[in-house]
Amino acid sequence: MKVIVNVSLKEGVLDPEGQAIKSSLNNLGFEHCSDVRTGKQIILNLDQNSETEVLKQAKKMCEELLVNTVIENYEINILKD
Amino acid sequence: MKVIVNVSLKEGVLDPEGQAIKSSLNNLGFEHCSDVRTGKQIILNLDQNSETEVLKQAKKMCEELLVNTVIENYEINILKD
Amino acid sequence: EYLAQQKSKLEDALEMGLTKNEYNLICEKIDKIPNITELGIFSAMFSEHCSYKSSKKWLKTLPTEASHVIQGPGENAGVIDIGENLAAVFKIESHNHPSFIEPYQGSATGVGGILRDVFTMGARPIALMNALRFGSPDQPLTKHLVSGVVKGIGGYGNCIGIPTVGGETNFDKSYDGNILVNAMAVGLAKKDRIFYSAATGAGNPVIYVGAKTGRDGIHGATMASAEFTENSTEKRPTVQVGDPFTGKLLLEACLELMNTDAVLSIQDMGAAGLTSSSVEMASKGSLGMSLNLDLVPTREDKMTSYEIMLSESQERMLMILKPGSEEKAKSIFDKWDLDFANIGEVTNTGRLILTKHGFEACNLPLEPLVEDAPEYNKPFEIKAIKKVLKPSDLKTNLTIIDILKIIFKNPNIASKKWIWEQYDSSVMGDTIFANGDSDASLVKVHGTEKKGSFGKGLAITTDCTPRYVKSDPIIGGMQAVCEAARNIASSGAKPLAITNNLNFGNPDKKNVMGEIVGSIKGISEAASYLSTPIVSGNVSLYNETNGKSILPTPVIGMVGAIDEVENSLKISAEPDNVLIALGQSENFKAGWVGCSIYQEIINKKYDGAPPPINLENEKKVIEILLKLNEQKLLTAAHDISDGGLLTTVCEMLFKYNLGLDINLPSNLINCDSYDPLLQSWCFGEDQARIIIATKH
Amino acid sequence: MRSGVVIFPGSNCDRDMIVAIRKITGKTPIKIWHKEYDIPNLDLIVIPGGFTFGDYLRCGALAARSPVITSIKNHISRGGAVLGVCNGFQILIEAKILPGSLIRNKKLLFTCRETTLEVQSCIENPFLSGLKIGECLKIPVAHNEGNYFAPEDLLKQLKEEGRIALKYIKQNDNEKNYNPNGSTEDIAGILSNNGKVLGMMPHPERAINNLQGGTDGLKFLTNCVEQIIG
Repeated sequence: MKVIVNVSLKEGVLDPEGQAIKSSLNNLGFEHCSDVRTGKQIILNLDQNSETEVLKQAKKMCEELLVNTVIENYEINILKD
Repeated sequence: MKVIVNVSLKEGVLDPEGQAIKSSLNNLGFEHCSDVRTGKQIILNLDQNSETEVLKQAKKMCEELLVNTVIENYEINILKD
Repeated sequence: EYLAQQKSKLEDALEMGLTKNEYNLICEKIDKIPNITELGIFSAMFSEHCSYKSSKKWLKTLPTEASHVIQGPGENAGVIDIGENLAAVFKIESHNHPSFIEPYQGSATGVGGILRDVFTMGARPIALMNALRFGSPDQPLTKHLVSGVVKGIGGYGNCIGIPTVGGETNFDKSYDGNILVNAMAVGLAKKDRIFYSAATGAGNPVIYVGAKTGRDGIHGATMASAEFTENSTEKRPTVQVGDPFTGKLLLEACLELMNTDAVLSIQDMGAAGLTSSSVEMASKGSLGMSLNLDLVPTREDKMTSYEIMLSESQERMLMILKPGSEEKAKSIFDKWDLDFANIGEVTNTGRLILTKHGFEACNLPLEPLVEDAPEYNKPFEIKAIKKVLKPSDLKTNLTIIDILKIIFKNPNIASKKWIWEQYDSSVMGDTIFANGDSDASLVKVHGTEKKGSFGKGLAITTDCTPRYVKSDPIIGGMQAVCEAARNIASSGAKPLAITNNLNFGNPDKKNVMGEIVGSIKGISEAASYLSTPIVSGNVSLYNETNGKSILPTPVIGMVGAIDEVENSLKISAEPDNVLIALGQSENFKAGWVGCSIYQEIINKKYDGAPPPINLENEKKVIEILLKLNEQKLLTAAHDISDGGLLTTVCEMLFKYNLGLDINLPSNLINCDSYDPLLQSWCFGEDQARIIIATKH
Repeated sequence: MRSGVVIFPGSNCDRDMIVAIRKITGKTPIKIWHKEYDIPNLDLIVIPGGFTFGDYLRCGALAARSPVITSIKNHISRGGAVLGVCNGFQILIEAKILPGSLIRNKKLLFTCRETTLEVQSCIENPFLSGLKIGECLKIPVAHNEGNYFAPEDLLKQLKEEGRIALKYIKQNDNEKNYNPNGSTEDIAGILSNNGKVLGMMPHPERAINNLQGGTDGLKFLTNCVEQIIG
């Protein structure tokens, strides 16, 4: 089963990459772009089929490794193919 | 209007980061994790309200700056809040 | 796999970059029609990158011997003796085409590849340099390529923990469609622990180590010398992806294994991956090799024998081990979390036999793959501008100060700090000079510290003046060697040996082939005279877009040695120093303005003959400098090159904000600032001159 | 002094730190492989710089899950001292031994250059106590993610508890970019609550002789050794 974890910076945490992308987009003529935030996407293949079990596992992985909970939020969504 | 751009490595392109995360997860006891792929998520605030216009702009931004089309794919989805 | 083992046709050969004659030669030499996999192996081995078919005839004329040379061209890297049972191992290689398509990965894999060429010889890499050439700076594409290449070099070098200590970055519109990324690595090994790639002993196990094989970079070798057309981007995704982390593990695992007696021979899987490594190892040992491709660790499924043999996945090595030592070797690679697979054995059949799914995917004699690669003698015409420009030919209303300001705004001379500050130049703790402290980068030889001295040092530089080579290939070739030797000497070290990266356009054009032949002639003459032989190198041809070739760019990478690094010389003069121009004639007549930066400022083009080379003076100025330095009489030294005497002097004064009172030659004293003769004294680019700073 | 240097896959400044410590103490620190659970009783453990696990996911994230971290935590609970330099500092943060986080340099570029550090007044600790408050040290940096970030409340706590050890400082007024990465309040290094663990981005082991950028690093490390032996 495929799980997608989206990791994004918490509000108030400086996002230098987002600011740099915003300014270069503006320089390229995209004035309508007022803000840019960057984040990570981690796509996991878990060899389990019970959705609750997969969700529990993914959550545990995020807390233990994938996310720096001091400055990052995360959301988990399971791909139903 | 908020737009989310998900950027991921093309099939077959080596993802060293994904492999390092996978082996670390396995060492932490998550044996069910058989593969990990990493990607970027870019959240754009565009001060426009016509959806087609926003989509066109976002696509142009991806081609010109946000995505390395040599080794990366991208998908654009618009957040309707 | 079924398709890969089908008989090939002429179209397949043409599609793989082989000519009709080459295809017929192959069929004749192996007296059968090769299948697709076999043809792919031939196309890689006969590519320009692996066979040097258009330049081999002339490369043979290069001097490669001297008492201090342990291993010349033909191995993964050159090896020279630097005393105290130590050897310097070094090479330069180009990743021009991949870096144009994907700048970050192209340059990163260039660094990874050149490092593997060095540590495959048993040497721990201790320094990285890079010679970069881009199109005109005002092009948006140039900005994108520069930032991508610099990030790629830093990304790989910094992560694997080897200091990037110097190099050069130049801009010229001739590189708009074809940038040049030449990476050089220098390593250190014990003189009696050098490893070579020739296979030994039939029956010995052939071991594959490192990352898994994927489909990246297939046709990298043939692409390396493929001319770019308008839609070169459709050659994607053939760009290899580098993983510096696995690179570091492979480096440590291989060096750890080479400390044991398990390794008989070893070769890096570079361009053409498993093909070039297996063929070269077997043919050098005049033996054979049989491999079972099912055992090759792959990261993508259903890979055919063709794809496995031509894949250019990075961070992989091929080794031949002493029978019985496989377990011990495997434990080292397990510790470093790397794949270790016994994929076959050495044979004495003189043939390369590959099996896949139990079928014979390839059965070729090795000899034609290496010996019968064509050696072309393409027609050439060496065109040299003979017109000698006199100072009075250049009229200007610019004063000396105006010109100086323009020179220091020239992207080829202005400070590149914004580039090299992105490189870790001090990791490993042995860097003495990096990026502009001195005319050459200088790295301490770890472990040679003695009482009262920090020990030996290796000086490294890369040099080339393409505009000179364009005007006169022979003089341009000589000048590149002489400037490199002067730069090494100006850091206090003795010039020892050369690795060269010959970057040229399309050799099928007579004038381009003339540039190749001419510059090789010049390089040979200067290298023999200064006894700095060529011990390794690389050739990159077909650097051409829409019929326009790049400036001829034969880059000279040179290594020198100094016994005590405390006696090294930087370029910055100190307060109350006296500056002396060694090699500057007493009675000044005229400065050489032809083909100079100064001429380009005045005429907006270079059209005069380049400054002549007097090899005897070049040798003398180096000897005098080193003798003065031995007697500890010097504080600093700086070689006069682009921009002439005044530019060189300014570069010596910047660091400590110093000034200089200059006493002009008597015949210039009452000239005004516009006087062409005085300006030729300031900006003329006569060769064989070094400015020294001294208190005595 | 009994000292050890931890080596992870991807560490690349381990040898530099070993050379520096041997130059000061005359004894070679032991090498600690990242998979070792039990390590001998030591006075000082150093986690050197590098790109452990390729800096993948987050700098130090994967290394912070290696077995050796447990033995380092035991060493700390026994009162042992730990110095984390550059990547070592990132690992100490990911292992939650030191608070806050290290994010990408403000200018998004790797930067390798000289910086000047100012010793701050801080709690009793075996790293800075022998140096004068306000003393300046010229020590080089070489990193991509050295931008120390502490939320408001943590910053207040660090100040109150005197745990900010080192700050980047300008040598003259017109030196604009004295701070190489844009860290909160120019922080270059912080201490744990018992003062026994110091994490710092600059590399003292790269400033140990006059031929290569000065000896302030030697002064810093020598002082650490003297304080630890006590």
